[in-house]
Amino acid sequence: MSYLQYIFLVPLLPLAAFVLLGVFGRKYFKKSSGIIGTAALLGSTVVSLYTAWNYFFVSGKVDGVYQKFSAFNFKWLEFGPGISIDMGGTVDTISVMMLVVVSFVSLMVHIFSLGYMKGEERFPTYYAFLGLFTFSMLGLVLSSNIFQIYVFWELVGVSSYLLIGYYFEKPSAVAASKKAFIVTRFADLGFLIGILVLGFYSETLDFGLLIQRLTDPTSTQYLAITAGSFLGVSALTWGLVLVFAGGAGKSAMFPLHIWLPDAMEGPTPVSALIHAATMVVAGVFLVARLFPVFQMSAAALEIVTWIGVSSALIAAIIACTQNDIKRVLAYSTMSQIGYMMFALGVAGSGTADNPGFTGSMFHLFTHAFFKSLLFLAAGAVIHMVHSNDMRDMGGLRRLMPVTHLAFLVACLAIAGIPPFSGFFSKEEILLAAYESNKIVYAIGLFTSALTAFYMFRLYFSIFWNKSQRQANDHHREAGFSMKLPLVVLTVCALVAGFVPFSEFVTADGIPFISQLHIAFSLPPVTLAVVAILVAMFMYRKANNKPEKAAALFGGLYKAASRKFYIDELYMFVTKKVIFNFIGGPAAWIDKNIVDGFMNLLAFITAAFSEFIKGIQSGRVQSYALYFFGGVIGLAAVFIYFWK
Amino acid sequence: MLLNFLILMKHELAVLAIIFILMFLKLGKDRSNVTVLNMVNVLLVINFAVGFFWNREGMMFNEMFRNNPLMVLEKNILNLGVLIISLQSYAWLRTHKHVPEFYMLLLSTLAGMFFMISGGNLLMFYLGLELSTIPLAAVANFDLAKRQSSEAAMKLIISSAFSSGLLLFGISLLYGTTGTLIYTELPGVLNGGSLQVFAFVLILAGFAFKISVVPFHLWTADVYEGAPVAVTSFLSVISKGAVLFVFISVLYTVFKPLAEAWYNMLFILSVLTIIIGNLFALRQDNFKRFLAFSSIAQVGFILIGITGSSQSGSGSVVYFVLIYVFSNLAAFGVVSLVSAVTGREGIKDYKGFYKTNPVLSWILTIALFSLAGVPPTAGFFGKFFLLMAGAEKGNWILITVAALNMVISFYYYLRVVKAIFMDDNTNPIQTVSMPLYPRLALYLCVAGILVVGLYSGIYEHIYSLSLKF
Amino acid sequence: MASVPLEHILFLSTALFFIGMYGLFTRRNMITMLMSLELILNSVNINFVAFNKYVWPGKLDGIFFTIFIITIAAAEAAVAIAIIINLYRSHKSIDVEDATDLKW
Amino acid sequence: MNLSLLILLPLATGIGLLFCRGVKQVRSLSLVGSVAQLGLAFLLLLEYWKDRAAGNNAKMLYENDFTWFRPLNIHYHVGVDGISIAMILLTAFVVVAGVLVSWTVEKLNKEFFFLLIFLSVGAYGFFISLDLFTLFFFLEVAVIPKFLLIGIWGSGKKEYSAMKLALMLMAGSALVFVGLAGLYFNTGTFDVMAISQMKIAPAIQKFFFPFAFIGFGIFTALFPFHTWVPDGHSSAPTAASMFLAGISMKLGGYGCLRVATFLMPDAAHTYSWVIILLATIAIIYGAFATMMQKDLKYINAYSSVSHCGFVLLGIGMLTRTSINGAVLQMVSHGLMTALFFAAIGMIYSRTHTREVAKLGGLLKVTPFISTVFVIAGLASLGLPGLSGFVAEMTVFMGAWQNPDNMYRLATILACASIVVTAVYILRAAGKTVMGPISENYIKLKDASWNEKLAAGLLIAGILVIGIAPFLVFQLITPGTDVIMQQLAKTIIP
Amino acid sequence: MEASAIIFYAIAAFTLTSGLLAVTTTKIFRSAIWLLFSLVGIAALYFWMQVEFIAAVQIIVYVGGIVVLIIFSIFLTQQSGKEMPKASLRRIIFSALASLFGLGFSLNLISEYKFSVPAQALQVQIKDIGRQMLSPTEHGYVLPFEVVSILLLAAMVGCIVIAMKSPSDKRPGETAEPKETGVKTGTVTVINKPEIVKEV
Repeated sequence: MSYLQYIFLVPLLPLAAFVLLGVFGRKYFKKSSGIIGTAALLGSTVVSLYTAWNYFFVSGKVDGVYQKFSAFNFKWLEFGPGISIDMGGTVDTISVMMLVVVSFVSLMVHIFSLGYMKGEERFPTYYAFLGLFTFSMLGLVLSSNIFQIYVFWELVGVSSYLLIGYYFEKPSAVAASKKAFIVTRFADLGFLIGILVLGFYSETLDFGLLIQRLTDPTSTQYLAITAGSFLGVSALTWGLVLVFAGGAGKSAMFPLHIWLPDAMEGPTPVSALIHAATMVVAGVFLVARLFPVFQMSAAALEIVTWIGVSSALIAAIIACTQNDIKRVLAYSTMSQIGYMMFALGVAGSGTADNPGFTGSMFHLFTHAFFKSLLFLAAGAVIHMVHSNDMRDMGGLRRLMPVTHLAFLVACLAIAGIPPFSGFFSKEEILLAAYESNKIVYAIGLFTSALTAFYMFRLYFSIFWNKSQRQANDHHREAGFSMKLPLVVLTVCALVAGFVPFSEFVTADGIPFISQLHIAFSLPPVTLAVVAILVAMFMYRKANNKPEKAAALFGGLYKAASRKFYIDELYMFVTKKVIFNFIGGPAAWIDKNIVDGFMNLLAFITAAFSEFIKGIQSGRVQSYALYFFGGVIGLAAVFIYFWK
Repeated sequence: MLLNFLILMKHELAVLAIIFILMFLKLGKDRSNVTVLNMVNVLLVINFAVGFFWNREGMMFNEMFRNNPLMVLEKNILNLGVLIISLQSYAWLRTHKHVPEFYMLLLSTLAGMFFMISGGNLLMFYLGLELSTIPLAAVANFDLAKRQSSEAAMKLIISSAFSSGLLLFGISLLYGTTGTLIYTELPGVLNGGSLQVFAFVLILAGFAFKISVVPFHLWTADVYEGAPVAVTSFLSVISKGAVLFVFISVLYTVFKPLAEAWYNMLFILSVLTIIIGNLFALRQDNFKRFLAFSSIAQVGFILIGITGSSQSGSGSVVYFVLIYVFSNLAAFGVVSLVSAVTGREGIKDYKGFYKTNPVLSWILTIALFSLAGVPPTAGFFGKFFLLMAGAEKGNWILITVAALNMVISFYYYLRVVKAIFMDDNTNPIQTVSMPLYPRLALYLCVAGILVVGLYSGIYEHIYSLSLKF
Repeated sequence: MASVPLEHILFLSTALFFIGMYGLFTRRNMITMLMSLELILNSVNINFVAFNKYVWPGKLDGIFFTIFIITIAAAEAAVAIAIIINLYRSHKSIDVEDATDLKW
Repeated sequence: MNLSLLILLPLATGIGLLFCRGVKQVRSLSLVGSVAQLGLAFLLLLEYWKDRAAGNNAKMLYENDFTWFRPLNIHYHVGVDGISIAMILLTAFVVVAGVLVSWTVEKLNKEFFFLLIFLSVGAYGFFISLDLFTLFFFLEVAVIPKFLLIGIWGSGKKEYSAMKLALMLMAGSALVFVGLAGLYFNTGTFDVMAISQMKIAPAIQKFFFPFAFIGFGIFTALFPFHTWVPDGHSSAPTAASMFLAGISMKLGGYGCLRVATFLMPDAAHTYSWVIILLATIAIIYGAFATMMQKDLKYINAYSSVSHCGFVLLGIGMLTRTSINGAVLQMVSHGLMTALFFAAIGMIYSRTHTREVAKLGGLLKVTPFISTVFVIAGLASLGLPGLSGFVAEMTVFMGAWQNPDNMYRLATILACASIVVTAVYILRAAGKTVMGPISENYIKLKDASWNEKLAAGLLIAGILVIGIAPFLVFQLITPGTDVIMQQLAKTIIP
Repeated sequence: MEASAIIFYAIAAFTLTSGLLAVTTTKIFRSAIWLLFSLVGIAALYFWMQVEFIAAVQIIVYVGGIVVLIIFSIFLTQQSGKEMPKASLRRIIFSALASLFGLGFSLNLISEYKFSVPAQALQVQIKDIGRQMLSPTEHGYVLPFEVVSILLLAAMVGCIVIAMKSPSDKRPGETAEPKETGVKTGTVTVINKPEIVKEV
């Protein structure tokens, strides 16, 4: 496998960039750091594309089935016989697909940032962090070991923390970064325990072995893990659910999603890379990675499904009410990931040839392109208007045609209008849902309509709505370095849908041909179109219809615009409950009771010595008295009692 | 006969010789203090040196006088202590009116101790005890102008007379019940009858008084505080050590039949002593008084050692006394120097001492650490061996109590260290210049503190000697 | 002698002993305390003589012990009185209650 | 190689210091001395690897044994296995870093450096000694310098803290003494290896184990006896806090392992649930207590309580992996907490405050120091690639291997603490180095060469462990296996 | 026999009562006199026990030496007539209790103990007392004798140094007596001073 030996370069080049720029950047590469980072990324993109080509078209398929190869693998930390953390590179369909997506989008973002971040004081640091993130993300997708994935999982989290907090002087940015890290950390706790459970029962941490053992109903490990149960739920389900909790945290699924909107405090390209295309789909990737095991536990899949679908719906509803364009995009991201999740969920519980898995991966693929495109475009807009609020925008279509076009394409893609990429992937997902669970299907359908609505609400209020603005020196569309990625991604968003995805990525590696049924895809598309028209009707020109609509929905609108008060709930729990009812008491007890006890001992000793000082009265006669008392006492004791 | 006599009683005769030299010195034309002091110190050095040569075992005056290597060692230790004290009290005696008398009295007490150590007979023991007490009472009064000095002397003489009264009562009862006073005969005739136990308790009280065991300790602090520093250090180290030596041998040989009884008595007394000593030492401000109580606590530890089996017990006790000579005298040396020059004896006065007197501070600190039993000073080894000896009986309550009390004792020793190094003071003690003799003495002490512990030969030597009494 | 059992002599001495002790405890005048001490020592002497005479007539240990005790008592008394006089110089009193500067 | 060099070299350095004239000589000599220690430690490491590679499977290497006090059968017996070498390396690192950090100490600097070096004598001696007496000896040697260091050069209520620390540690060693005496009188020797060969009746073990374990536990902040940690650390001068948290808390952990657990395996099995209970309490409660602290040093001190809880947890779980983890955690915590204290010290020496609320935005003016601070923070919240992660994960894995459900629960609670850790570390970092900067810090200077060197050294250590943990593992595992054999041959299954 | 018993009890009663009075009377001089009587009574007891030598020593040393010494010191330190300060009632009660308890305790023990009284009592000649006193051989007491003489020497020196009025303080009326006491001690010691010189 000649091409496999180069794969290690893919993560290592960004790492090298990180080390170089992190250590020497601010001294030597003040200006050139951007180029360095981009070059490194270019390298790893080329390698990953080369890998993908080789894998998918040359040598990946052995008698009709895509194999799983191990590019490299060494023991990093051996706990005991069989139980060890390995650092390995798995090459299979999803990992190669992710390699391409991650490196490509990251490259785009690198290029975009050249213009976007120009003149920043901590320019080298920025690129160093980007490099770190890309390295960790690539390592994550290559992981061959459940603990390895956890390692990179944490690294991804911390690099996202660093990048969100990039504008460290903005308290809001600091708070957001903290929130993002802590919330995901909390989820990772579940992941860790899940790893402990699965690892303990399957007696390995290696994905291949683990999947093999836990999917073979005859293996001792499988029997053990299904036999072992806690609170009446089998250990297998526990393990999977806990692992999924980690995934849900990273992918901002419903109860753990609160960090994602705030994460928009980071630089926009970062949001494009991390919080749209790559990191947030890590949860989906994790579930996909363990998909065979998930299939062994219906309960776990149920949970995945419902978490996914509810996140999709809630996010979509909230997105309709937000005014900060990046927040709107963030919620749409959340909702799209919800799609991917429930696609996986229904895929497992559905019939054997259910396209859910493929659909999910496909959607992940396309979504990466159009969502990062959306963000970059939004970034371009923000770069120009110096505001995130759509009410400050409007009528920009003449002013920035390229951006306008790109944004439009992306909106159409996400709205699922043929022939744009989003359409195809969404079709597969809805199909999968339809086949297995009608309710989910209905919700998915509704959500897609909502999606179309809020995306075009966004589009119109940015580029139409207000009267035309005139170009002047201050308002100019961004330079080449920012246009190029837009164009490239636009093209991707256009054509990505035509990739015959099901022939490459499937749950079991066996390709199949998925064909479109016009009849089936009619309702979603019509709904989408209707939604777009409604949006156009409401937002094409400045008017008071939105207010009316808002008034129409009343409480629902208010609740949605306040994100259903989930943040407030979290705030209450952390600030009030944990700090006041756990942390406070702990500190108080430590200061007053535990430490107080030590001081009390000292005090008692001192007090007692003060109390008995009267013995030493200075009167020689009482000394003699004590003396004699001692003698008689001793004699009496030892003559009469202590015989 | 005569030669044998001379060699056997070498230590005693040497001391007596010095006494008489001093007496004739006094009767002759009066010389300046400095010459007298030089002379005396030289004599003491000779005396100390002589102690190491031509030693022989033997008995004389039908067992009223015995001598053996252990006793020689003990006497040498005492000689060393006296030498150090005399060197240290140079600064104080330079201006004193009665230097020869001071030494005559001090040395006669030393002779008394030697007789007491060598005595094989309760009569000799009693005489030695008195000889080592009465002159001390007189010397305690040698700060003739200070009222505290005479108060201390009064307390010492009265309470010691009282204690010797009890001791005598005990001896008389013992005599009445056994009919003999000779150590070697007593064990055969002791039967542990209640009257004998009573007698024993009275005798024990006599010992306990001298080594200031609670509750027979009450005179200690007052006398130590009031008496001149030289006398205080003599009391706390020399006389205590001497009585301890006798105490061990008497307990291990003479009162062997009562072993079970005295073991438990010592158990109670040691716990009491450690605790009370510590509790009182906690809140002292006068340095001498503080050292008095700390030495009481030390005695408690020594008692624990004594409760151990004969060899390791006596070995560890003798060893500890040797260490104690060095550490305590180092502390007292600094105190006496400072009080002789500045007249300040409060621990408060020592605040910021390090800024003005770094060398003295370090010496004092090392001494205190050695008293507290911190490695690598010898005190650590001493305490460790004492406790190990005590632990041989497997009395873990005792050991635990002792070990935890070391923490309390730590507190007050560190309190002084804190005052020296950490507190700052508006008028610290001015820089004290060390005359030659005190400097020698102090360096000797520090060397001792560092060597005696780490060099194991010394302990092994003592241990090997301490089988026979 | 047969008419007087040894115990009675011992009772006498013991009584004297504790009388002396009582005096030592209660007398505030140092000289009288000294007297009490003398009583104590004398009672011990009686013990020794009596024991030696009636119980252990073999040797003269008790007798000699007595002699030495007497001598030492004299010396002790002398020194004590010297100290007391010196103390009187500084304190202008020989009441023990006045000589309690050193305490606690 | 002759292990006694590890004691003699610092000793010689210390004595040399006494004869130094002037600040320059003192500094340079102590730096040279400490660097020499580091070199020696590395030499030892290399030789160890060489000999192990050569197939030397002795339990202890480079043993050196001669009688010290014959009457009590006390020997001067030294020897090392992987665990002690790891500890020695840790000590050497921290010593060099400490010397570098306290480069600018002006007040009584000769005494200061002398005490630092002297402290290291105690630590080395403790880690290499295989005789309980020498072990105890060096344990106490290491106490007093701390008292002086804190009391003289400390800040805040230094006397109180110094006294408290000295007394509690002394109480600890007093308990240890009782334990050792018990072992001695039931085996007739102080020699660790000899005792490990003997069979001590379980009843006796049960009686003396608490003494030894609690005694050493006090050193490593066992739950109810941890209160010296916050005060001591916060009042100590920077180098002293580094030593305290970096080295002397490890003395306790090492003692718990080498003396209590290794020599009294039956009792270890009996009491493991108590240990685990206390450890878990320490972890959780320490973490929550940390969350409420306002002072940077207090934050780190309390987090040390929580982190040393992991050590005890690992020991208490009594599985091979967990004990490996405990050792690893000792080393890693030693390094990272030292780094943290160094960073705090640098910040304090510039801003003259440790109040989190008063600080802010330092990243702008002092990027290096702030980065060090963040790295230390990330290390202690267990970021992969830094030492903390590896250690904690090992402990968790090992703990989870203990199939008892209660132990599982304890493990989960311990895991939960990593979230709380994240909370307080990020709060501290966010408030200190991030956020808007206040006017009066606007012209602070960034780290000087010595500070950079010190931080670099520690970070290097942390990274090595974090990136190549297998190195440390193959170092310590033989030692752990010996302990496991000991634990295996107990009466209680 | 009867007679001797009666004599004994008479002596005992006399000694005890005078001793008791010695420690209870409020006038110091009287108590000194009572002490004297009590000591004489003890001497009489010795006579009754036919140890004349001890009796003699008792009279010489105590009556002739110590009591005189005490009386002198009384004269030195205060006017003999005046009442002495009383001890606090609490102190008196406690002391009385302690002494009585102790008395009862020891009397009980002594009476319990069966002393084996041999048939014939010791007949002591002064000359063998003297011989043994200075013989270094079996039953010889020369060593204690020397020790005691050293003690006396030391005591004398000590008394002189302490009690001698130092030139610095000039208080009238105390010049002579301190020396006096010193000499007195001297007289006690003079008895056996020559022997020391002879022996050494």
